[in-house]
Parts: sequence; C-alpha cells; structure tokens
Amino acid sequence: MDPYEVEFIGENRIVSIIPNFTYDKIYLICGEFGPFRAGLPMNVPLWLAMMLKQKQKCRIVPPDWMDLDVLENIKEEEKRSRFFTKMPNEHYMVEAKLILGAASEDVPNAAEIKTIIKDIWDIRMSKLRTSMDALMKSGGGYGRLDHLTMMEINSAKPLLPSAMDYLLQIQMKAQKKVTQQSLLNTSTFSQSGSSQNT
Amino acid sequence: MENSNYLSVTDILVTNEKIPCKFLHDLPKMGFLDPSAADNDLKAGTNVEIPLWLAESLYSRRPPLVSVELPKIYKDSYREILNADACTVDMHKLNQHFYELGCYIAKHDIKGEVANTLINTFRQRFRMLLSACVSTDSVGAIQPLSASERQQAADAGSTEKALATWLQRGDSVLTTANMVANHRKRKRAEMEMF
Amino acid sequence: MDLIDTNIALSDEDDEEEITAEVVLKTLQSAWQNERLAPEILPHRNDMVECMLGQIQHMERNINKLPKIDLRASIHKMELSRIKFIICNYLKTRINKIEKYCIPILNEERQRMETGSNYLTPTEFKYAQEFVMNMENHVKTVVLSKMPGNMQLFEMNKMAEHPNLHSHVFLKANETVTGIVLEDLAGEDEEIDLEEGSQHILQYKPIADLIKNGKVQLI
Amino acid sequence: MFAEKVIELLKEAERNPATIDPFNDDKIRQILEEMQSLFKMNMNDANATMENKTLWTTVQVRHSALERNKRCLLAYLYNRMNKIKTLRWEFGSVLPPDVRELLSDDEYLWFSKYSSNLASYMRSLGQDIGYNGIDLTENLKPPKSLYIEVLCMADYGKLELEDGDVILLKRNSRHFLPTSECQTLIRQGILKQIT
Repeated sequence: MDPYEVEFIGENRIVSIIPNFTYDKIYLICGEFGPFRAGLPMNVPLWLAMMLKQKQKCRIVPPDWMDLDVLENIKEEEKRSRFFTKMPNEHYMVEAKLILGAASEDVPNAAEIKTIIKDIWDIRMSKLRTSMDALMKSGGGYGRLDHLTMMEINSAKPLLPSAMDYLLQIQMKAQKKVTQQSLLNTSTFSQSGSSQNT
Repeated sequence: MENSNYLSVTDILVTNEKIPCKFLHDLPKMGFLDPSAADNDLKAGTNVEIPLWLAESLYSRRPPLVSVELPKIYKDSYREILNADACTVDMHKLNQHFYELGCYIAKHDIKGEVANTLINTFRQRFRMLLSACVSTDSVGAIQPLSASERQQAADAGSTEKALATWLQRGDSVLTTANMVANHRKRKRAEMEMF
Repeated sequence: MDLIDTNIALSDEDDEEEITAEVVLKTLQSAWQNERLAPEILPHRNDMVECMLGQIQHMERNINKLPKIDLRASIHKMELSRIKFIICNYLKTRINKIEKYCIPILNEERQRMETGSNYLTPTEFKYAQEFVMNMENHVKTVVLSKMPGNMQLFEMNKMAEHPNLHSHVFLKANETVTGIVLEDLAGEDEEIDLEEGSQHILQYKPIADLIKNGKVQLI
Repeated sequence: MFAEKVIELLKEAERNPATIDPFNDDKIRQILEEMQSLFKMNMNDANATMENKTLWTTVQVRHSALERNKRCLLAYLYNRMNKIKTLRWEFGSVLPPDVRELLSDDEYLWFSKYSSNLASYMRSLGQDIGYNGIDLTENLKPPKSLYIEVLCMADYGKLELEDGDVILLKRNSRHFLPTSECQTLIRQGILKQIT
C-alpha cells in the first residue's frame, strides 16, 4: 500500500477540535457528529478536523499523548526494551504528521514534540530492520509483530513478505524435490532389503 | 509450486542458461549441439553444454536422454565460499540467476547440499537487501546482487522513497500515469534525435 | 436536515436484518483492505457496495439542494469522495485479480456456482469469461494458427496463472483463534494461537478461511 | 542453437518495461518459419524411425525446441497484452496515434475488445439502483481536498464542469478545479497539479 492509503485509513480516527462556529449535528455516513458549539470541544474524524482546520473553522485539541513528558517516557522505554512498546495509538505517526503539519500552532512545544516523535519513529524503524534480519536468519517462515503500527508494518512491505515468499519458494523447489528423491531412494533400499529376505 | 511459470519471461531467461550435460543416447543429425565436434551426429557419452530448458526436457523423457551435471558454481569449492560468508560474493558476476538456476539444479544433487546452500545464502544475504534499499551509494550496494535480489531491493527502495516523501510533504499530488509519462518522454527523445 | 437514512434494510432472501450505514461502511472498508492485501480473490461484498452506492446517491441529491458554498455540503462531499475512493479501489483491485488469474478463477467459480457459494458477481463473471475468450482468440489468430498442426492447441492449464497462496501476509486477529498449523517443509509442523489483537506475519494459506469469516484482518 | 531468435525478442521487450515497443512482425515470422522447418524435419525423421530407431531421440529434441518456441511466443504476446491493458487504463479508450501505431492490427483489435468489455462492466456497476455505471479509472488516490490548483500543459479546448460552467483549457493557463473532475486529465498529462 501507498503511505497515503495508510494515512487514509488512519484519518478515520476520532480527534477533538474546538470549532469557532455554531451548528447543528451533522449526520455523516460514518456517524453523527456535533452539535458544533463555538468554543466548546467536540469529537470528529481526523479527516474532518483537517478539513475544518484548512478552512480555519477550528482549533485542534492535541491528543493527550502529544505531550513532552509522555513522549519522553515512551522514547526511554522504546530505547530500553528489546521489543516494540505499545504506542499511544495505532496511527500515531499519521496523527502526528497531520496535526503537526497543519496545526502546529495548536500544539504547545510543537517543534520539540515533532523531534521527539521522529526520534521514536527512528528507534522503532531501526529495531524493525534488526528484527527483520533476525527473522530471516532464524527461519523466515513466521513472525509475531505485536505493537507495530500499520504505517510501520507497511514500511516492511514488500521486502519482508517477498523475501519470506522467495525463501519458501527456494525451499519448495529445491528441497522438496530432494525429499521426494530421497524418499524414492529409501523405497529402493527397502525393496532391495525385502528381496534379500525372500 | 503450481505451474504458474509458463508465461514468465524471467523463467524463460533462467531456463536459457547453459548447463553441462552428458548425452546418454546417440543423436543423429544433432552434431551441431557440440561446437567442438565436426561430426554430423552426436554420440552417446558426449559432454555438451546445452540450455537448461532443453536439458530439463530431455532429462524428463523416459528413459532420460541426458544426465545433468552440476555447473561449477554449485560445486564444493564455491559452496564452501558461500557457506563461509555469502555476503562477499558478487552474484552479478557469479550468475545473475543464481537462486533460480540453483532450484532447477538442486534436484540433480542427490545429497541435497545445493538446496541448503541456496537457502543459507539467501538468508545471509538478506541484510544486503536491507542495506541496499537505504544506501546512499545505491550503485555500490546494488552491484553485487543477483537479478532477483536487485528486484527485491528496488521494490523495497520504492517503499522507502514513498515513505520518505510522505514524511516530508503534505498532500499527495495527483500525477501523470506511468506509461503515459514514459511514452511522452520517449517521443521527446525520438524527436530530439532528428 | 437529515441527509441519510441511518437504518438500512438489507434484504437477504428470508431474514431481513437492519444495519446502520456506519456498519455497512466499516464492513466495506475492511473488505477493501482484505481484498487489497490477499493474494487470491475473496468472496464479493456486492451487498455492501450497492448499499453504499444507494447512500451516496441519496446524499448527492440532498447536497444539491444546499447552497454551493455551504460548509455542510463540502463536508458531505468530502465524505462521499472518500467512500467513492474505497469503492473504486475495491472493484478495481478485484478486476485486476480477475484478469491476472482469470483461468483458475473461472474454473473454481464454475464449481462454486453449483453450490451457490460464488465469489464473483454475475457481471464480474461475465467479464472474466469474455476476457479469457478474447485472450484465447488473440493468441490463436496471431501465432497459434500459424504454427505446425500439433502445436496449435491453446493449453488452458499452461496459460493459467495462479495466485500464490503460500505468500506471506500481515494480519491482526479480531478474536482469539487457536491451533493454526504452520506447515514446515522439514516435517516439523508448528502450532500457534492468534490471540485477540495480536499481529503476525505468516503464510496466507492456513488463515485464508479466517479472513473470509472475519476472524482476522489483513494489515 | 534452437529457439534463439525468440530469446532476442523477449530480451528486447524486457529492455523497456515501462513502455511498449513496436510489434515485431518480422521476427515473429522468422520464428514461425523456424518452427515449420523443425516440424518438417521431424515428420521426415519420424517416418524414417522404422529403419533407424536412434532417430527417435532426434525427433524428441526437435519437439522440445518446438514447445520452447511456442512457449516463448505466447509469453511475448501475453506480456504485450498486459502492457496494452495498462494503456487502456492510463490513456483511456482512445489511444494517441503515435502509441496506436506501436500495436499490430490484431493487437489493436484486442485493445478494442478489452476496452469494450471493460466499459460494459463499468457501465453495469450500480445499475440495479439507478446508476449509469462507475468509472474505475477515476478516484485512484485517497482524496485530500475537494479542489486543487492545476496548470494546463496542452491546448485542450473546452471542459464542461458538472455544475454547468465551461472553462477553456489552454497551454499554460491555471485553474482551480474540483479534484473529481480533473483527475483523468491529470493522468493523461494534460493538466498538472500545482503544489
């Protein structure tokens, strides 16, 4: 998938905004949102939040996790742990990129937050590469990847699955025939064995 | 694998590689298959290098018309190098279709060592693919890869690039379709030649 | 103003169940995601597609009643174009697979039709048939008919391209599933459990049915 | 060696994976001739196997070569068909003359049949509920905004928008248009999105 398609999926997440206009509830196919009360926080899908922000119709309320202390902890833990730690949400990078891109003035310490999120991303990406290599070395047939977000998983495509496919193909084509052949050999041996018995 | 390879150009090119065979029967009028002989006929027992597709087809006849020998790159001395450190080998020089050809050859290797070498080699070299797709010196990183490894590294490279673009910029831009753009480019190049 | 009916009656022969447009959209989105990521063609969800198309149509009519620069109109239009993207991409992904694997898909579909468990919509089926026929005619005219007599056959089995069911996919378990057997070529099969919410990369084949019954989601 | 011409043909096609080359009529004719002559030799030798049994192996070698030639020719055609499909999705149902002339007459016929099969499939979409069909060559990317700014790359002429407005697309003119209505023109290289 294209990163923009993953972003598209992530844009369905609900975020909080403060509209600067007042309006009735809106009935969308993906659910009902509103009523819009100027100055009062409310929930909308991320794509709608971005659209309203572009039209300067709202401020974005930064998600709880977009906070220096919280992120500092995540980063420390990510560094410490051999495994992937659980991220604040499945689309943290999409949320971060969109909100910090279009509404950095709504996020306190936006510049620092941007840096620290990028640090976390980089730590996780390099961990991902190490674990991909480990997976291939250890067998390359199966892997468990809890806590990886969709954008991170997407970054391993097509390399990891295609390398696993390729490895399996070599095994099937090269090894299987050998097994078949060695089976043939064993059966010949047992035949000769049985002929000795008679 | 199911028979999905019939129309694959890659498989056709792989099966075009020449491999050493020994003919087990006389072949009248086929002397030209052996460039070193002037005879009109090919005699049983002759060793000749023929394309893999022909070898496969003649080997599968009952009784087989040829026996297939291991090409030297799958023999002990090469396998030792590969098993020691596969990442030092320049596959492009050794054989671009090292793995694919090896898969065909493996069945003629009763001991099954070729299969193991192929598997180990690919597992070891996976880290070369990982670094090729982020390397700044992409030419240097791609150079020693086999054709299929290059393809995988190139695909991974385009993911890497798409992700980098996504991280850097805002909206996705609608662009000209691929073939359209390439035909335009080609047309321009052709016009500039005149 | 209420622009949509939030409750949609999906007539499914005898039992009529009411589901909301929101649920239909969610189902469609997950069908799209699975179709994008699965190697083989999945059972069609034409019910969801048509239901969404109906919603879009209804909504578009209502939007036209709103003033052009109305904020609500833009919001609805944006949502509609998001849904249209999913529908188009979903249908196009299916068409691409139908073309690529046309011969085995048609063969399997003919068997499935006997049991009423078809994967293709009637129009997709028609499209596939025509596609294979055109391909066969083309290669016959251009080369096969000019070959020596015993070479002229259009060999369906050889021309067939098959999806690689052994290819590896990423998935997330929607509910806990136990006892998935991972085949090992050396004969040492391994059994794993997929706990709810856990994520894995494994071969498509052993989990193909779990995708079709919604127990896992490809990611 | 047998079946060498056909390899040249395939290698030629591999060299430009992103464009389509002119249909190589001449080489295909040569390959078909090679097949006919292999077949003729085989007929003769097959008849002679009564006296000389060893000829049978020779016949099998030639038969393998015939099969190989057949496979390669089919692969050549098949790979071109895939490219021609892409042409339909990217250029639309009318090909520019310079692209059209790269196809053989039979291929162009195949293109037209492919195109009309696709068109009738797309027309059938949603018909049960009163749609005039859905164009699957549109909505290719996740939507980001309803309107975009575009630069016109060619003298295209008039474009009528859904709301009835008519605009004139001239080379180097700039417009602010509904995304949904200029996607196809962007894909065809007539408009370019400005960012």
